[in-house]
Amino acid sequence: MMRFATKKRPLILFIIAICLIAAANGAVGLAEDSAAPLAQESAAAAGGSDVPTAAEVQKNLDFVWTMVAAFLVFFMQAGFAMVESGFTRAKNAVNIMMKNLMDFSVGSIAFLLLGFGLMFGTSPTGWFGTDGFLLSDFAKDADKWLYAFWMFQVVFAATAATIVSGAMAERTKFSAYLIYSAVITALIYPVFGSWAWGSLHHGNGWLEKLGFIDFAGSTVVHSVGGWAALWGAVMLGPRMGRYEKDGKVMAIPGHNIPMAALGVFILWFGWFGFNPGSTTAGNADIARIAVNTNLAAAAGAIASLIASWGIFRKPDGAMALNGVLAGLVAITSPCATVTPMASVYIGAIAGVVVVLSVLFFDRIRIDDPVGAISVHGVCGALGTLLAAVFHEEGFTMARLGVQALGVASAFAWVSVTAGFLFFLIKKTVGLRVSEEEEMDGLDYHEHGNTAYPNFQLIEKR
Amino acid sequence: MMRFATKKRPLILFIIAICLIAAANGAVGLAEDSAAPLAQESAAAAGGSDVPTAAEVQKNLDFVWTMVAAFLVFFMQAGFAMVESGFTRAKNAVNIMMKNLMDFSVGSIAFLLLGFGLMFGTSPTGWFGTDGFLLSDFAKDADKWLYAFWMFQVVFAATAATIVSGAMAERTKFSAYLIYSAVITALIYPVFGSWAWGSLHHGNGWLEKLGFIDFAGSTVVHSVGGWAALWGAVMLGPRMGRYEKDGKVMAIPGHNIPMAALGVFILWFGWFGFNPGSTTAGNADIARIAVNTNLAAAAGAIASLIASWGIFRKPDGAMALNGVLAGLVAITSPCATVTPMASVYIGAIAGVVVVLSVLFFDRIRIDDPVGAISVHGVCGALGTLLAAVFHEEGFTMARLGVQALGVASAFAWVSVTAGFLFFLIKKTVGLRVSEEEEMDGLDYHEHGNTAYPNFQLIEKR
Amino acid sequence: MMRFATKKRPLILFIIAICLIAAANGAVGLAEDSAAPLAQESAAAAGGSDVPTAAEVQKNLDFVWTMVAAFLVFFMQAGFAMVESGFTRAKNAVNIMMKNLMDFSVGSIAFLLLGFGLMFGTSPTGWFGTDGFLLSDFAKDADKWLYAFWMFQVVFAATAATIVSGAMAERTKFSAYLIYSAVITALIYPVFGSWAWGSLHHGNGWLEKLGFIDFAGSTVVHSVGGWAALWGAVMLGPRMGRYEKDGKVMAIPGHNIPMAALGVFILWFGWFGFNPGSTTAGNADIARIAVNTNLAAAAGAIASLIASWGIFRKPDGAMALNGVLAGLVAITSPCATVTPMASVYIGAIAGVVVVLSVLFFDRIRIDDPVGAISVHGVCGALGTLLAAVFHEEGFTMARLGVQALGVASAFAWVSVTAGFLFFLIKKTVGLRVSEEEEMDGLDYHEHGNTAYPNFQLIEKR
Amino acid sequence: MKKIEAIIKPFRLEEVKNALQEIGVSGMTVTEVKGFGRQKGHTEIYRGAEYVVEFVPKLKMEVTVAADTVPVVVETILTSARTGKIGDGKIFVYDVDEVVRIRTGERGREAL
Amino acid sequence: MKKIEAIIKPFRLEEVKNALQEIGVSGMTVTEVKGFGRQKGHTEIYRGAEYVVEFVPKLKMEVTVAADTVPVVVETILTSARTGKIGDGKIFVYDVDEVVRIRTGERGREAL
Amino acid sequence: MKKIEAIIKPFRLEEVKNALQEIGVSGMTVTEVKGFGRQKGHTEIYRGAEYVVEFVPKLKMEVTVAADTVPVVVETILTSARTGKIGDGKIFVYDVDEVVRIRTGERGREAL
Ligand SMILES: Nc1ncnc2c1ncn2[C@@H]1O[C@H](COP(=O)(O)OP(=O)(O)O)[C@@H](O)[C@H]1O
Ligand SMILES: Nc1ncnc2c1ncn2[C@@H]1O[C@H](COP(=O)(O)OP(=O)(O)O)[C@@H](O)[C@H]1O
Ligand SMILES: Nc1ncnc2c1ncn2[C@@H]1O[C@H](COP(=O)(O)OP(=O)(O)O)[C@@H](O)[C@H]1O
Repeated sequence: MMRFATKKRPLILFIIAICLIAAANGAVGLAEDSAAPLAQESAAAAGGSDVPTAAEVQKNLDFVWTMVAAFLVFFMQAGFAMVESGFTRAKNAVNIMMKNLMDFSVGSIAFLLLGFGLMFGTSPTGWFGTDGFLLSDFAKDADKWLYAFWMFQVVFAATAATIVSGAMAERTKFSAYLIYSAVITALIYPVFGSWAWGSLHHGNGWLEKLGFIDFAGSTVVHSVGGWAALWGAVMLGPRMGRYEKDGKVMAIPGHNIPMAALGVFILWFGWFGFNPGSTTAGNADIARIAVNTNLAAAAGAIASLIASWGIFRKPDGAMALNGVLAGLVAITSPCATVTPMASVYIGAIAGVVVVLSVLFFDRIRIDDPVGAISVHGVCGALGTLLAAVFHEEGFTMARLGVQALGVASAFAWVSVTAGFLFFLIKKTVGLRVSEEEEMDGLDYHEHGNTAYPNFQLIEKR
Repeated sequence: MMRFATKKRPLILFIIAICLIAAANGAVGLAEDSAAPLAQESAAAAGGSDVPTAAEVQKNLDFVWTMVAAFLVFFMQAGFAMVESGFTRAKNAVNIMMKNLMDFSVGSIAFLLLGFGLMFGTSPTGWFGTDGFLLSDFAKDADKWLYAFWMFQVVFAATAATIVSGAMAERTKFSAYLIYSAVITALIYPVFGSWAWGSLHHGNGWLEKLGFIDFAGSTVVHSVGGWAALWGAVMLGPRMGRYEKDGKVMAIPGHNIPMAALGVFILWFGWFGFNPGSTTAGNADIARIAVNTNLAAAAGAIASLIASWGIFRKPDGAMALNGVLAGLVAITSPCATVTPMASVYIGAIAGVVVVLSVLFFDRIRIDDPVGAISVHGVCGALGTLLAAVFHEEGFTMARLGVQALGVASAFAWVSVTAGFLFFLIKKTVGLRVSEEEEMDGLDYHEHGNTAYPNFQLIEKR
Repeated sequence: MMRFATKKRPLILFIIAICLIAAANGAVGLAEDSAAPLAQESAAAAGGSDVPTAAEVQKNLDFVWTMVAAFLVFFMQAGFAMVESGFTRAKNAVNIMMKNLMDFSVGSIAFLLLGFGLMFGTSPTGWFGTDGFLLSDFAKDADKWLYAFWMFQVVFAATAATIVSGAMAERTKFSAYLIYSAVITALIYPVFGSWAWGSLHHGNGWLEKLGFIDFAGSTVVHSVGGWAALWGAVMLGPRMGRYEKDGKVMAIPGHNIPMAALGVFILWFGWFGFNPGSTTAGNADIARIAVNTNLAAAAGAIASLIASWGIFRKPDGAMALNGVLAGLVAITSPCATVTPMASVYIGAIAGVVVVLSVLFFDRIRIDDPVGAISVHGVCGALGTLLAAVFHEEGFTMARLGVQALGVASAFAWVSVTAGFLFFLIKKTVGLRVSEEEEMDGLDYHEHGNTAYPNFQLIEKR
Repeated sequence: MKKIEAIIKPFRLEEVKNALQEIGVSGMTVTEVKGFGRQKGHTEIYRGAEYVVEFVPKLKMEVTVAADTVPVVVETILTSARTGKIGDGKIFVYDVDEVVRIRTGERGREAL
Repeated sequence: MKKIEAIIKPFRLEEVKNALQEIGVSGMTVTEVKGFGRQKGHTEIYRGAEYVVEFVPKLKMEVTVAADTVPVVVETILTSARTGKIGDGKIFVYDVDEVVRIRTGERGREAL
Repeated sequence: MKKIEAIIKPFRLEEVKNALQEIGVSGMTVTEVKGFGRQKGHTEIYRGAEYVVEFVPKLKMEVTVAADTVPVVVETILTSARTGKIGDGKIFVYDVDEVVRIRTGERGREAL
């Protein structure tokens, strides 16, 4: 305790600092919203004291629906944490929990400071937004919808970042992780997002103008995350002992499959906010989107189970879990513009593709502990293309072209920026932990913790 | 890897096949819904560009509420998976996760192909539906509500199937499981459902015409699942070492009680979608239904804790968990037609009954690892009867008679069909794994996986 | 089994008893709500058969939103259970699950019988409510909103009780726990609640009259729970081996950090019901409240990570988890009356304070296994004060004074009542288990169960 | 005094323990171990990659008995642990210099 | 050289370890084991069915020391591990032919 | 016959096992143990309080072999387990009176 004591004074100063900055900011606070009615009142209001119009009530319904959907998408963070940690080793479980907790926390602040503005601010060029940082648009428009929209967008932004952590698990420095997840949420994701979704608010991206369809983000969120994961995994290199000299691929089984399965259930649950919620309007369209989302996930699970059964002669549990996610990622783009039957096909195709993709990346020796590259990168691109193939208004070459352009531009943008980012980190703070740290596990060396102190673990590598 | 290579060609063909079928189906897709407005637009719409009427907004609210409730019910799948796996042994954990994942996936497709039509299609006879397969009603009615209703019903259908897996855990062949869970969702559950709920859509069942009350499915969902579980457990026989020759009952403790407890919390949470959601309308009635649901669950927990305390001299954790579920199952039928006080009594009675029922089935040597028969079968029937006993409009012998008839017909229908189904499977693919597989655990033999590779397990039986 | 047989007769009597009481109550049931329309009908109604007004639809929306929020808050119980059990030892995991399950169950009944009336009944004095027990207000007002309001309030009441269990974990008698959690939900929490929130229904508290701001309960729920936890921990004394004679503080690491992290994610998720839901109205205000809640949590995580990094030279996982909760608790009171920027500051301050507070209570040798006192007590008070400091209408000394008065009165009321309660229990049934029971673990001695029978545990203390 | 150490298949524990009790063995100590020998491990699949689990779960059972009772104890273990399949395990016998019961300090035969 | 093997109650580990350090024991190896003996296991209840947990958790502590120090080591363990209750455990002493330190290849006394 | 008991660093298991196979060792038994010795444990932090993990995870490997092969086996373990860092572990050699294969009842050399 004693050796701690000395270090507490700076903290007091830290708090005071926060207060001072805050004070300076106090004005902003005033300007921003000078009379938020206390909810009690507004509850009364809603109770009928003043008479709302149907349009107002619909607007309120849009708020409620969009918030509920945002909460469900937030909960996906728990799902990602469970899947990633379940698919990796016990000695890194604390580190993985911290990464999933911190990427969302750091991401929320980064999106507040920079991301949202870059993605949805007025975009003269069509290449990135230029205003609306720090939620400043409220002062301009005085429209409370801004908060609902921001809340829904921040949980999406954090998803892109968290995808990366899975592919880089068990060997990445915690500090490096914090840096790149901040950059992804502040720059890489929002800039691309502005191309495809900017017009949902004040922007107008060049890609959406061409008619690019990415309803809930197979490309904008998942491929972007997946391709960043790809370059991260490449730069890091595989985990020790994953690939032997003689070319043999050594499995490194995850430490808790039921935990991973719980994660997949949570993600499936959250996806009902991710896709139907992307209407950001409480209306009749949400139902078919939910049906499509569910059918694609189910078909994905079945298809990958069959595929793994065929290839490995056993219905591999972990592959079926990936199959669910593959179906969900693939339907994310087309979910509002295809029929339920088409959703079944899309999910089924993704379910098979993800199995082949996982095997492929293993063969080219890119080590992705959770399959993030295959699930989010590959199936995200796949779904974006299938959105054209299965479009309910029929297939057109033109539409496919635009979709392909979107897919390609996402890959290009992320490869350049993320590639450069990881390179920079590698040359500065360093990207990968030492061999000893990797062997002992990141929990001890990075956090000084142990995930399961009461359990006798099997000590091997 | 090499020996896999050869087996990948068929998969490519498989994908192409999917695409071809899909193409053939493309037309359907077109016909089905030729202009789903992109959500962005409709969001704008909701924003006020055109003025909605109050009735339209209410309809939208019904969509939102029904979808949210459906998502909560979906999440119950995670709860069932946690409870079942927590109450069984570590060596079968992967298998149980896979079963819970696949029964929902297979069930979703089976309900799309057959189940929904049989349950809610026009029913000339009153005994089963005859149209509306593959969501074809949309072409007819062009009413988007179909999707909302289908989504809500599919999560119910999957619940019935998943109940069965608990009672048959730790000794059932995975392939056999896939078959019977498909049949239950495609035939056994929907046909009975059409008797009691058909008129919610295009059908009109003979049972509901008599005034049978089963608001959210104590009988339709839970008893049906429970009785199927009963016959499954009977056909399978007990797990090795569960009952000794000398008549002694040997406990086989579940491997992770906190996991089971988490499952119960998730189920309780999901039940707030199951019961209040069954209004499929966002109105003032949902509140009392939620209150009733909560009070019955609480009373069930307390009653079973007291009961186990009295019988075993210790407040048995696992029993209290069953008590919560017993209360929830029992209130599912009467939740909309009894007072909160009555709900307390119903929950309390169910809480005691489930304890006695678990002991009873152990005595007659029917091995039910998670207590599914007692919780869903017995308490489902109990709740359906208590719906008459505690009806807020007062008790009438007539009403009790109808309820009893419903309970009996459920038991009869399921006993015949499920009994026959399991018999058939037993004679063909086989229902039970070999002694060796059961001893080593299903995870290794069925899936070639291990649930907890980093943990030192206690190897005994 | 045989020795059980004898003990089952009383249970049959028990059930009959329940039925008789119920019968006696049957009339009540009738009176209470003599014609709850079956939901099917009302669904039809909502479908448009009669035309609702916009005001009616808004009211329905308020029902839907308030119920959804209540369900999310309920789910927090699972979060508390995971955090508490993850932060404690494997040998007490069943006991902790049971406590978290039973405090909600017992609490629900206690709040029905007593709590709600004391908190929201007509309060002539302004010090406690005097009617509305057993949901009797419905007979008076015939307003179904009562049920929605009650449902939302009961999940809050249970939260206060469950907070206590964390600080008293691993050494409290199960029977003692049941008693005090009932008393807290029936008396201690509701009486204070009536001072600050009574006017939300029929009451009018002296504190709210003075303009006390506690939007969602930093003080009413969290501080009350936290201060009760403080006195509980003081009366119990530390766990064996926690503090050595020579003054050294011995860590007793929690047995499952990923489980604790999952719990924190669930709590964060549930808090979106806790804060935005406290509008109990589906309107535009919920969005900014959600944004504020999220930003405070994120800032709390970052700040406590930095703080622990600074003090311990390592980013301590468990501390970051506490930081999230600290931010959430602190923003609970001001969430509707501060700007998003202010929420960042509030969360950041709480994140640092919680770290210092945990160290402080360790230094004065008050053993709080999960940090409940620091998170809920200290940060609850902190947030209530910061609500004045960062109020969007600007800081006024008067407002700070009222807030301080509220904080102080909460501390005073709880110290007196909870102190007395624990003293009484200690002198009667006893508060703490024997040394032997503590050493072997409460699971075996209190429940005769084991949480992880298939895992080789590390047996030490 | 002699220590008899038997490596057995986990699921035989009950049988062996009961058999030993019947011949009056007062106590024993059991450890979870992993074995490597003629009985080969098995191959598992994880996300497309195979891996061999070479070590087989076994139990090590240690019983210290008076020298003269060794033959009967060994015989008992042989019959109760045997399944006839590869991997049934081994019995090792070691010499023990001294035994002390911690509770009483008794030594030798009395300590067992 | 001799190996002293003590079966003790898990919660005595700290005391015994410290006591041995004080008399200059340089190293030891500890294993989680299950014991069976006079101290009977206990009965648990699970969903209405009882089951007996016959094996009691114990720790096995192995210390190899020079022959001449055996008496003092045994004495130290006796006093530090004893609670006086049934189940305190046993101490077994075995002869050790040879000891080698892997790092250095040193043998005998030097290796300890 | 002799029993060779080696306490090694967990991550050396593969190497040692393979090395032993190459010189024809037919079987072995491995146990998860905790070691205490020159290699000190480490300090962890948990919610602001530090605690020392004094015991280091090790593996105990037991191989029973014919007496004449002891030197080569020991040599093999020494070279394959050595990292040169403190904590590499120890090798202990004990005398074995008798070995029996449970499956066949074979004794002595045949039983190995
Ligand atoms: N030389 C040995 N030294 C120590 N333990 C051994 C030895 N040989 C075999 N064992 C143990 O005995 C177990 C069974 O031996 P194995 O050769 O697999 O079958 P069997 O007992 O039928 O010969 C092994 O798993 C291992 O734990
Ligand atoms: N004959 C034996 N051989 C090996 N271990 C034994 C033997 N007898 C007892 N033990 C070990 O010693 C422990 C304590 O012995 P027990 O008879 O229960 O109490 P006590 O040590 O007081 O006699 C047992 O749990 C078991 O692990
Ligand atoms: N006297 C001993 N008796 C039994 N085991 C020992 C003894 N000394 C050391 N060990 C075991 O050997 C391991 C390594 O010994 P240590 O002194 O840490 O390093 P080194 O092997 O380099 O001397 C210890 O962790 C412990 O398990």
